[in-house]
Amino acid sequence: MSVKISKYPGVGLKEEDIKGKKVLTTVWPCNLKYSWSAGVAVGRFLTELKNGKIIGRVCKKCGRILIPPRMYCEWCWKPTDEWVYVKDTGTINTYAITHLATDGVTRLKEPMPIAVIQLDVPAKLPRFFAGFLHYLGEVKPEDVKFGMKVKAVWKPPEERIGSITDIKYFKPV
Amino acid sequence: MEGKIGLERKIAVVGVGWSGFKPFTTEEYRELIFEAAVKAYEDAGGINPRKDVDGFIGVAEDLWEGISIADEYYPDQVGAVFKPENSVSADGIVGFISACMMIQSGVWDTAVVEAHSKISEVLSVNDLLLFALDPVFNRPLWNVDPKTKKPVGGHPYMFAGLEMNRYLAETGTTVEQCAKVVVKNYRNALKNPFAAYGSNLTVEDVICSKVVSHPLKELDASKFADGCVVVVLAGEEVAKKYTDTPIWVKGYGFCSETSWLECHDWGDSVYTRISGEMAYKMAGIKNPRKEVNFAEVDDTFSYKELQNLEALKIFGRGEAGKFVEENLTAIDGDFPVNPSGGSLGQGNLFCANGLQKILGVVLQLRNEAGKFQVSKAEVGLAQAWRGIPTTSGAVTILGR
Amino acid sequence: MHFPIKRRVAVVGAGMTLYRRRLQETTKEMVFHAVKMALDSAGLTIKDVDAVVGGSAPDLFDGIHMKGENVITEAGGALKPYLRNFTGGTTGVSQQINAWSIVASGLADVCISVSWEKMSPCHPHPQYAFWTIFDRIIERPLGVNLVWIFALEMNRYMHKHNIKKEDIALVAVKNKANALDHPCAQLPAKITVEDVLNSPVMCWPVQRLDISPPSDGASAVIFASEDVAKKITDTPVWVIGVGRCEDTTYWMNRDLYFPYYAYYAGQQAYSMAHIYNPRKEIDVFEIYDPFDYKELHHMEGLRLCGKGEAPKLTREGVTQRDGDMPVNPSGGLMGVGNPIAAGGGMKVCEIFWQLRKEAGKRQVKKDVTVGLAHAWGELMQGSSVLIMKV
Amino acid sequence: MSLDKISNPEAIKHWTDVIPPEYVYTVGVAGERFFREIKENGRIMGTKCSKCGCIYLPPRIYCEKCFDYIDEWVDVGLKGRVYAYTVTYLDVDGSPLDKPIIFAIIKFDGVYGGLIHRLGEVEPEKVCVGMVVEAVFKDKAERKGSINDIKYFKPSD
Repeated sequence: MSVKISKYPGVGLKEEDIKGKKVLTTVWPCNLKYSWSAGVAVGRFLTELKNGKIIGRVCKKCGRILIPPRMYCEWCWKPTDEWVYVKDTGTINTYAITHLATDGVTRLKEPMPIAVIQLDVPAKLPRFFAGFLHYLGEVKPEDVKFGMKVKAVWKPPEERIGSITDIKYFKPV
Repeated sequence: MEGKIGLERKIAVVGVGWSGFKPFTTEEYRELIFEAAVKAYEDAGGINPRKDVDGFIGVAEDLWEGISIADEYYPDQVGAVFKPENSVSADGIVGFISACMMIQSGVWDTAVVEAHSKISEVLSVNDLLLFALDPVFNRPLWNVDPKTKKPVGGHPYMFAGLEMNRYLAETGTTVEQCAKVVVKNYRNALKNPFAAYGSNLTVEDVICSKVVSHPLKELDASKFADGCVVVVLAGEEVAKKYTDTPIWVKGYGFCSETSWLECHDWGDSVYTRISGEMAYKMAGIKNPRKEVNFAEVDDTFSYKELQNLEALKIFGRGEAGKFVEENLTAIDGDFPVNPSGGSLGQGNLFCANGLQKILGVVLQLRNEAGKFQVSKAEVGLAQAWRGIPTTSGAVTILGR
Repeated sequence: MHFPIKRRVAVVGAGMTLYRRRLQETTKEMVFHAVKMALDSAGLTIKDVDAVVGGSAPDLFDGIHMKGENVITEAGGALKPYLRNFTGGTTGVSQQINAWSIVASGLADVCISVSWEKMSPCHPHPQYAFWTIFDRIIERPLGVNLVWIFALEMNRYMHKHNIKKEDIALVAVKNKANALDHPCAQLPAKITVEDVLNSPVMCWPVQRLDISPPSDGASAVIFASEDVAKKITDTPVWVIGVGRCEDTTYWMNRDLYFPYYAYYAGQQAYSMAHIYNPRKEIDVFEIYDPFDYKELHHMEGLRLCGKGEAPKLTREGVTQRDGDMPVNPSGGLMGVGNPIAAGGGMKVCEIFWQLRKEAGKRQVKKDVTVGLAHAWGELMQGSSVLIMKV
Repeated sequence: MSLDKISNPEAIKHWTDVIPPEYVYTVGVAGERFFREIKENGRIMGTKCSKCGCIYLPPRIYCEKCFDYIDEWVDVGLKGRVYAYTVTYLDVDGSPLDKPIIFAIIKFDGVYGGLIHRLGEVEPEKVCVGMVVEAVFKDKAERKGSINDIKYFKPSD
């Protein structure tokens, strides 16, 4: 706001004005379909998830293991060098307890713990580690702790489709 | 803008790299970008982006990727982590110009521009084109089937049909002349090893192809391709460090016409005319037909090539069709247009079309175009349009 | 960054609409309101304008593909060079870098930079659009929600420095109270720390009053070259530093407790502005605060205090409007509203008004000559910084 | 470039998904009046700039040339001329339409802008640029305050 300006434009509306059709509206249910290439790195990652394994890529220059895998090391800016399987265990780097569903309005019946899992992989650069976001299970939300050791719980092989959700959740060990 | 445009600081293209240009690629798009970036950096004398590049410009449009905030997925594969970086949602040439302006304002010496297309991933391109329309006055002309959630009510290429109809009516250009553009560009593509759609067609093939939206036929519209182009730019003082064959940016311009399709000049390419005037002025070009040797102009639809050539004042209004018929715009003609095959021959790369044009011009100016090399390549022009239903375009003029 | 910058660039006008959960105006009309006000405040007409930069975040809010093309005429860009900058949440400030470079390079003398966001068309809730910012294959199938990643970051930050929620809530209390004096504010309120701690949990540790609201709104500023600026105003506000930086896409591979992206963006801007001690040399700050902890997080990243020390400064009242280092005197996104790109744009407007001493009831107590606007966004990975001086 | 590439066709993986939000757009301040006039009075109204006299259709709350607010409303009539037209044979998904749709841009005398709409009651071969056409409205009871309250434009004298 500037003292030189006395009036600011805009007509605020309430949800009832739109739902109750007090103002005219147009609607468009967008339903855009995509089929994204998983590519070399993530394609292999998904294949291995289906096999019940977690795979990463190694950059020999900085020594990091990149998970989720990618074909280039952003830090050294060179192609990564080889594939490596890692254990499906790790620690909780950070966590949160969600009460909200994906759409941002629906509230979950049961709050669900989620966490960034730092996989048990030697860290070569400070502040970088290998891991990903996933659910936590078989643990009460209030019992989740930083640094807690966790292990992946996999879906039975016949239910796996090559997706991040082939891991049901991580549970404390 | 009297007297305001000045390229005080000379800028050179010192490296170009590309990947894809195929109807379908198996890599993830970031892997595709990495591949193009490796080539571009090698082309620029083997620079290391982590050390030698001051800034990066990304070009992306969210829904062509299926990602909101496409910029998030930009830094890693070009080497931009923790480096100055910016993104524009515009044509590749506008991204190129943004980088030029950053260099000319003095903050960067070396810049990288990247644009890509992974259009094969978008299963509902036409729905998306409708999604770009004004939601109040234009889009409701289409209905959405409540069950399938699919819009119905006419192919969105009808906007190209309208434009073509008006252009033909205003200039007296014929559909045969438009078809000739298609024939020429597909043939040029046969000479271009990285063109996706090289083909030997006849004018009859084009005219007898299926009508999409009269007067627009199926073959008048370019087909899609995946691909990525990365360009490395450098200020004069550093350019020579990287390459012996710097290609100088002589002028640039970009322009948008209107956000109201109802007010758009459907017969003329006004945005191209204004961007062209801007670029010519900056480059000190008075007679483009004589002072520019060849051009890569937008040809996502056949008539666009003619319309754009006229807007760029390379040919008089209504004359482009005639000159194309006389083979003046062939590779060995007096004024080659789209010797690379253009978007028709190489495939429509959407946001990356502009950089694809720049790539074509740079290869010619360096005499590296092989079989599609034009005989005289001192000054070349690249122009691009953002596609239906937009009214934005950009031009850049490059020279040896 | 070696070449001397030749042309000085000033901000000469600013304008904004009301920020509301739902505005009746279409995107086009909103943008016109903001641009018109900015032009009027600068005493310029559309004929004086050489180029236009638009800035707006995801197309899925407005519900228009290539939405930059949807406001060309309204932004004043008809038949002119026009481009849309888009870097997610940082757009509101990163677009100013584009606009600045258009003038600094000599291409234009006057450039409009307008940011807008109309989030209300997206149903069932604008939050839903945020699902699409996540990795298409590795994250989206988990049903990710935007609040998740902030909760994860906030928790890590709190854990690392042993910070209490009570301290973080003070930011929400301060900003919402500051917004009481902002005529455009969407959620100004007098609240207490208890109100924040008792508000519904969204994703622990984030509660409702920790979050800024989704909004509709637009804001605009005008950039001018030195010649023009000196002609039309006695108090041009000079742009003296710009910076922008992005960290890796893989946020789940980084320790989230410290915002290195803000650190590097800040460093770029400080070095351009020849600022060595930002805490002492900059007088007023508008720091991106979509969540209350983010203000603290970014204060540390921008080197205004040591790691983990920001809560202490807040508790001591240093960041209040009458404090030694006022942060978000406007009310920030927490109070004024968060129409993503326009949220950043509002921060630039506020610094402009503060430096011109036009902020009325919101004017900070200390004398101000240098101000900083900061925006942050994307997958918790990018920052842009703009430093201005009167 | 990494040397690891996909060489086995069976290793090509795709992830198919949709972007699902739905959208409800307000028609805006100018749109509100415009569509209510169509719905209730069957009139097509534009706005006029009192400074330069330019009449805008679709109506706006501002004049783009003077860059100022405008609020004078004028009836532009129901008759206009075809400025450009096209006959569309395919549907959005590329399948053939049962009956081709004729789209046209219709310009009104003395008005800047116009309307994009369908043409009806005419064979595609008979349409030409410059042809005079007239708006055909839906029955009043069926009108909802949308551009579709105009069914189509038909040839007129």
